[in-house]
Amino acid sequence: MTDKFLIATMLLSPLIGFLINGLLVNYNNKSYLRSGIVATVAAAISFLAAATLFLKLLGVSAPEVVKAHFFEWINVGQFKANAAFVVDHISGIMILIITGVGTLIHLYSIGYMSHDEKPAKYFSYLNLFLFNMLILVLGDNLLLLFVGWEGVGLCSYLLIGFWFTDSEKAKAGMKAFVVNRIGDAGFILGLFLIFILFKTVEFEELAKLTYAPELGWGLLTFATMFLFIGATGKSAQIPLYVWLPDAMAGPTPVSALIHAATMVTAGVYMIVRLNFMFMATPNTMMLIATIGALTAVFAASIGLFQNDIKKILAYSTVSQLGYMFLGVGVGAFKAGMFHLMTHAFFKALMFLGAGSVIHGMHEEQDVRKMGGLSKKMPITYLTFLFGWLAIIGTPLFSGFFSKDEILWKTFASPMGSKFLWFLGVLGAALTAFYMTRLMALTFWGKSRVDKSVHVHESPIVMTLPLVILAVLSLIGGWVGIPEVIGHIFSIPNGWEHWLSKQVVDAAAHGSHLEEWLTMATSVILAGCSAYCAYFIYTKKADALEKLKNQYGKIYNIISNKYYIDELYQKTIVVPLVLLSKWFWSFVDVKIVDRTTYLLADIVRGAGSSLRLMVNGNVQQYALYIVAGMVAVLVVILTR
Amino acid sequence: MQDQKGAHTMLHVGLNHYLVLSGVLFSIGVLGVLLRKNALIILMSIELMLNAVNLSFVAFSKYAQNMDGQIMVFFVMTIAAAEAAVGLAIAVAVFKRFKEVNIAHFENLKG
Amino acid sequence: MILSLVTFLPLVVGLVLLFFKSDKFVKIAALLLAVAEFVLSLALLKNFDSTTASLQFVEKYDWIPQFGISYFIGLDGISLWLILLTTFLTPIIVLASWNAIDKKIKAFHAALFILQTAMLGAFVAIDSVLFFVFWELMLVPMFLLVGIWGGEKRIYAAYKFFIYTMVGSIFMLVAIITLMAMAKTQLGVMSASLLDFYKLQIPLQAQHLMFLAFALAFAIKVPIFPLHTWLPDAHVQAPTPGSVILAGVLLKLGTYGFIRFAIPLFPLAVEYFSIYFIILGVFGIIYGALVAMVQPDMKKLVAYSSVSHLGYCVLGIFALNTEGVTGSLYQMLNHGISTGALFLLVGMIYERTHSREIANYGGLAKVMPLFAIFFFITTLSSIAVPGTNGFVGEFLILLGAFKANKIAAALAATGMVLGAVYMLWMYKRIFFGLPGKLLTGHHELKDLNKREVMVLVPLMILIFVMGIFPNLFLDKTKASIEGFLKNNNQMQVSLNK
Amino acid sequence: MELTAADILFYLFGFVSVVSALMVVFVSNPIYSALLLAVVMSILGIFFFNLEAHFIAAAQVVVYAGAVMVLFVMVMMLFDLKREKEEVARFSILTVLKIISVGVVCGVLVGAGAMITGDGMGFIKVSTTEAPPPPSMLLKSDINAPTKQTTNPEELKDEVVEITQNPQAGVEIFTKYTDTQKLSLKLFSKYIFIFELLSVLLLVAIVGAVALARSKGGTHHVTRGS
Amino acid sequence: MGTTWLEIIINTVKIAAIFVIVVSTVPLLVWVERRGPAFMQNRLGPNRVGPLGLLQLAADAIKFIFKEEFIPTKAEKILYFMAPGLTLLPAALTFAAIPLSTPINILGYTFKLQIADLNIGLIYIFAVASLGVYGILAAGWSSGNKYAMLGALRASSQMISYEIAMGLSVVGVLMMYQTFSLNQMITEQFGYFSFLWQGSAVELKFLPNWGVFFQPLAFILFLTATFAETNRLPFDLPEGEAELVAGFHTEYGGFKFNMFFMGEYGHMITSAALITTLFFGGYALPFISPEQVREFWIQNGHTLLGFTGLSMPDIASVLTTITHLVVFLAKTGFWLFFFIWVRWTLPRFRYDQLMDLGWKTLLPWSLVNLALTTALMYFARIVK
Repeated sequence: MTDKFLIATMLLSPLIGFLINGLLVNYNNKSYLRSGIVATVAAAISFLAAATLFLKLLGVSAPEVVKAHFFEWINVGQFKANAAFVVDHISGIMILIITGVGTLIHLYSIGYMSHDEKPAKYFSYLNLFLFNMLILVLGDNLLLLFVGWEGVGLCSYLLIGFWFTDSEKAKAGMKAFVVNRIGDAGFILGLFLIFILFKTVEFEELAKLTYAPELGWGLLTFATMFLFIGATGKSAQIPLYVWLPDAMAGPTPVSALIHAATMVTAGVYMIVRLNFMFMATPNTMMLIATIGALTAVFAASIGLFQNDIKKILAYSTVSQLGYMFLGVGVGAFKAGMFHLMTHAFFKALMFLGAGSVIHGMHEEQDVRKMGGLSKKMPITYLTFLFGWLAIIGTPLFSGFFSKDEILWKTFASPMGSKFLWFLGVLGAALTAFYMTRLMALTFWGKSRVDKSVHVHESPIVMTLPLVILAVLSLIGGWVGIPEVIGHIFSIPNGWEHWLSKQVVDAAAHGSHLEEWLTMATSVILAGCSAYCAYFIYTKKADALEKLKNQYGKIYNIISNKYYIDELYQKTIVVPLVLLSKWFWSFVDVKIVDRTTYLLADIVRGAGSSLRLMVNGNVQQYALYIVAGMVAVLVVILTR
Repeated sequence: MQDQKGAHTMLHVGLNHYLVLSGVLFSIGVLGVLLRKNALIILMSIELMLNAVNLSFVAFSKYAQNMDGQIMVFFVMTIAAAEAAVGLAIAVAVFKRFKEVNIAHFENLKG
Repeated sequence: MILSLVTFLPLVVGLVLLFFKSDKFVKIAALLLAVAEFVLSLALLKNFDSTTASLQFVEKYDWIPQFGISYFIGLDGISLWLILLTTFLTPIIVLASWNAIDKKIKAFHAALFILQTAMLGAFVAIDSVLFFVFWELMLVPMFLLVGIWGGEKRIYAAYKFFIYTMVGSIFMLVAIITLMAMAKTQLGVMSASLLDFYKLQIPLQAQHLMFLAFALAFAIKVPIFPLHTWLPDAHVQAPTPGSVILAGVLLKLGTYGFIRFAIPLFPLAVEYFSIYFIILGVFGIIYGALVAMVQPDMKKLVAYSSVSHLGYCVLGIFALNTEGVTGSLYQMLNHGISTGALFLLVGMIYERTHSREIANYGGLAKVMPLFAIFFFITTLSSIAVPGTNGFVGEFLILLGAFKANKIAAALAATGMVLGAVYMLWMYKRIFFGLPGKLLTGHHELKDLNKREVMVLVPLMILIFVMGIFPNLFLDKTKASIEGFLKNNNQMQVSLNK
Repeated sequence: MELTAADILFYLFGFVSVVSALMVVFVSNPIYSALLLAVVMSILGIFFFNLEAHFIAAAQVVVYAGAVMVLFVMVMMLFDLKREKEEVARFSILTVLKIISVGVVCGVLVGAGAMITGDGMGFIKVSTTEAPPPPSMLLKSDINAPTKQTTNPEELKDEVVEITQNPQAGVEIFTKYTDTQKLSLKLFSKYIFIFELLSVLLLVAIVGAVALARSKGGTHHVTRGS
Repeated sequence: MGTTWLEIIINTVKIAAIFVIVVSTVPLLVWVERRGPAFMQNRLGPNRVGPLGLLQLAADAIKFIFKEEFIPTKAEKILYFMAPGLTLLPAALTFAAIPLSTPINILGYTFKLQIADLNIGLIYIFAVASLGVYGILAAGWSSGNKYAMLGALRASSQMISYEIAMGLSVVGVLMMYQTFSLNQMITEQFGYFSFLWQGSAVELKFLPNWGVFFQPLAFILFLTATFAETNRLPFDLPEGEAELVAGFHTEYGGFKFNMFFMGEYGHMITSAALITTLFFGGYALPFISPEQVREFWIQNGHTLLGFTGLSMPDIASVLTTITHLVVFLAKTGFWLFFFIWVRWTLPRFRYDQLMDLGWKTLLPWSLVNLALTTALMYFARIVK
């Protein structure tokens, strides 16, 4: 089984699944089963291929990189980009996550989409998404990465706007695509800058070059800056995160796959992939770190008072991504990557859990109308519990290890700073609070479910992926146990070792004591906030009311997402539309058209004024002749 | 032709005198055309202008010793005659219609 | 001999068609002959040798010897694909206008084929006067197409289009004549062929003026920002086939003219004016996109979108580097296909509902899913999503532009975003959401029939093929574009000394 | 050199012609202006005579004074035009403009006329001797008339031969012709085509005049209701 | 035009002399006019006043002078008075160009018996003749009388149309003599009838070398045209007594009427002189050229003028001039008589017949004559 064939199967099986579902399966047939199975099988095949490739890399004597060159895509002038795919240590992990979680989600969505009219279309889009994501991850040059990048954006547009009959959902889809596109525009400029500087866009060749660290605002800093703008667009960071909460309009498995596990992490992957370049531009790194931290805290604060279960999870994703960028920003690429993996597991778990809750509650998403589901949906409750424990960072769970690693690195790394660490810890606390609020409102406490709805546990096909993911979110963390703990139980930090060849982190210096201390503070803080959230939401529901009317104003601001959407609407969208209306009605019609008519009017005007001269009076004609003669004579004689 | 004689040169009739005379007659003709209201008078003024031109032609023909001048006069005459005939015919037609030959009536030809 | 055959076969066909009796027979014959023409042009492609930059299939006969005007036609990398685009689009148009055109069918097909000859002639003509003849000849059938079979204000639009282009081309004629005169003084013999013009040493001042003369004629045709107002009117009023051919090929003549005539002939002027045209190009992109956003009428929206797309082409050309020029040449082909497809689609829906107002559409995807998919693919191509042909073109242009002028490229990149905005917004308003006024009032809208699918499928395939395998097309043009640029900067260098 | 008779006559007739020309324009009764114009034309005939253009002088009198002016007088008499109320348009800005422009024209023409020196300031090519027409044009009778009185054809023959060889001989013969003969020689050699054309012109004028004048309606109000 | 004062004096004398001759012959003609037809119609005619009525003319003249100057009310004053002058002036002027006799050279100074030897003699005569129309028109119109106006119009249109016929008929003759100057024509007509036919000479001894024998057709046309030109009888419609009373000069009486008559007769004399000069050899004796006459007088001239003591050649030239003058007067006298003779024999033409004759017969025939002479001169290379 040559590498080329393996990569080809991994890549093309989702594409084939897409084609089968898209074209062959009759469009509006109801049998979700047939199209679901086709899609899941395609995903599973690509997972197996990914796994074998990963194993190829594992062995001591294994090649570092598995490469497959298909054809030369664009070769114009100095620019050369060919359709070649590479599996190395970084993309190895990524393909495992994508195909693994992807397959689970495909399995899950068979159940979820059981009573939808067009399951075939849904599954074809899902497969197309997998195909694009794989291209993004496996591309051996920036351009191919960009192709995947936009492809993924397109699929998210299709999937978000899946139920297009409702114009709100369609609008959310468009919003997602446009915001992504803004990010992509930034990305492509970054790409050009890199091409200008290094005359190549291949990762291999870029890696070989040596980069002198550029302290000021040189071209390289701009390049990395633009790339980061692309990343914010794709991974929903501060300026361009608005599309993610609206993206919840799509079906839940989509949110799970795209808006939790894979697509949003593309930005982090890109930065990790070009870590050598980002290291050379401290300014950009500092920018990334601050934005990461700010997003974490900001999103978390919004999450506090959201009532829609999926919105809460969406904001938690944004904040967790903030953490990843924080990690990457301070030079802890490996930690960022680690958090990315763990987050994929438990966030996907929670989304699917939420999905099964919604499925059970028959499309009810408002948390205030739930409660006490722990008894009615035991498996979902248990798996969700695992996710909850992982995300708030309880020790032993994956969340703890990855988040702590990032916090420690922000604290210790030269690029990090104490303030950023504090923000991180604050974010962690907030996360713990709103996640426990979520758990309390949905599973614990009195059941506020109204009579008509009779809650039922989701079928096995949905609960199985939940269980697997719960297990993964538990053991996921053990892969990269930080050295400070590991050396006690003599467990090597596999993650560090695995990535060390391709990713060079900033050297963090700090004693073991400090590490323990930071770890302790974050855990304790998270624990307290979790407890008080539990206390408020299960025992003192009424106390909440009192709190609300006391700080009414602040509550309103936060619950309305700081009116960011309205702000964007006012400052960018409306003026743009006005400008174009002005352009069209005024500039186009008035100025440009009028000038052309001006020409015609001049001619007509001249014509009519001359017409008056000819009024039949013969003597006037004679006078004109004589006057003409006089003029000529005068001209000649006075010349 | 240039007389090298004394003061009398001005008086001895040369090409200049004839040209001056023709110029004067021509201007009178133009004046007639412009000022008079009667169509016939205008036609006559035109004839006068043509004659003034003939005079200058002949004067040049003599002083330049070249017969072309006279030939031109010959042609101008025939054309003048034709023109007069047609002009008068029009005047007659206008007179029949308007009972007077004022130039104003020619405006109806404006069309 | 083959090139003249390819150029003048449509003319013969057009005239022959006039003598057929039954309309049905005319349509079938037209289709078959158009396909035959396309196959013939493929022969050109087959034995085109892509290594040399020099002209191929050259034919040169004396036409008006005393002025040195000769019937001098030839082909190189640049004009090869444009010719194939023309011959490729014509059969599609004939098929598309199967029942769109109901009156005077014979005349329509005749005009269409004569137009095709004129366009092919313009692409192959190397002699400037011959080029001018074909350039003017093109106007007449287009005028008829818009004037007779157009919409309500077709006369106005036809006139505006005609006079606009005519005024521009007058200055070009003056420039050609001065060049011929210069050829007489500098080369001894008066000649109108382009190759001789290349040898001329034109003084700086003259270069500026003549370049502007040529540029004006081509700017109107492209159209570049201030001179574009004829395009929306012409497109809105033109019948579907008319606007497809207009957008598909006629606009390309402007940019082709720049590459073939304006830039190589006056390198110094190009060097001087290139920054202005880059600004105009970028402004065109943004202006076109913005104005397209607020258009109530579908066709007008697509018309302004082509202003924006061709803004990219102009940007690419005046970047004056291999990537830019290749990109703009590629963008010309893409625009021909994607905008052509868009017009065909709009035409099809117009055939059914006779209304172009976007407002009274909505929720069409549920009723006509196949149409929705085709429309979506075309939208993707026109937004330049990777994997479609649009992306390759735009990417190369932006790359070239970036090498020439960073800020302009940055601004042009916003064009990508704006493009997505107006196309997707239109797509949403038409296809998604609740069924609009039209659907409720209308009887059940039938989805695309077999003929319409046959019209669109080749275009869709081409969109993806050109997107994924651009090298098939680009390596044919590589040598000619290198030649074009080398000649350009070599002239610049030599004249600068 | 004191005044010759010709000079005196020139000034006399010049003055008379200018005065009568002015009266032609400004006299109120058109008949008198017609007659005065006839006088002017006859005076011009005399001037032509002075300028040795005898045939043209006679033609002038015959054609202009004799025929054209008679035509005018006849037409006026037919119309029975009496004194006109106001012959010159009332005084208006236009009239002033007209007078000024005529003044300028007259000034320029007179000035130019006076300034022209003998050689016509290069405007007119003064040819020393009129170029003789081609020998073929010289009628046989011309050749034998002045030089040789012999009537036998042989001598005449060599006369013709002589002229054809060296054109100079032709020139002296030519100078002995009267101006009328020179005029006719040139007219019928160089301008023959125009001469024929003029005949066509006259024909057209005649037909035109007749057609125009014969338009219906009488010249005077018909008392009897016809 | 002589440039010295002496010549100017001689010229004025010459003009006065010839004018007197013309004016004095007019009453003689009137007398002939009244006595001749009377003799033809076998009646007496005026014979009361003076012998054979000769003094009758003086009586008429005096009568005209003393008649009352009568001016019609509606007449145009100025034009009314100018009209007779306008008719008389051209008649007198035309006579200046006619050569009466050979030039006299006395005391070393040659003295031409002709006011102006113009080399355009003939056209000059036509030119001045054409001015005659003005007089008639002015008379007719200014007298304010409808009939006078009609008469004037008829007369002028008749004169103009016949002027053309006369002009064209003369062209044949001119082509033969190849000159306009009358003197030249007369010198052409000396001796006996001879011309060159294709280079070889042809002579007919029995005929004088007169124009009439070369151009008979031209002579007839010219004769009829002159009749019409002078409004003589067959064509005297303008004053046709029966219809228009006196035609254009009905309103004129007294001396003005007399001037009209003098104008008419002056015109007649000139026409007769023209006929003799053009067709009958002018003052030359048939068969005898003036040189021979001079020789004759040199031999026996002394007997007549011996007493004056002049040198022989002077006497001879005086005598030859006188003889030629007598010959000229005889010939012109004969043609004048012919005019009067025709007046009393032929009936008057109707106006349309008059016009038809003028335009439809005279004109075409003169063109034929013109064509004929051109053909003969060119093809047969006839040289006079």
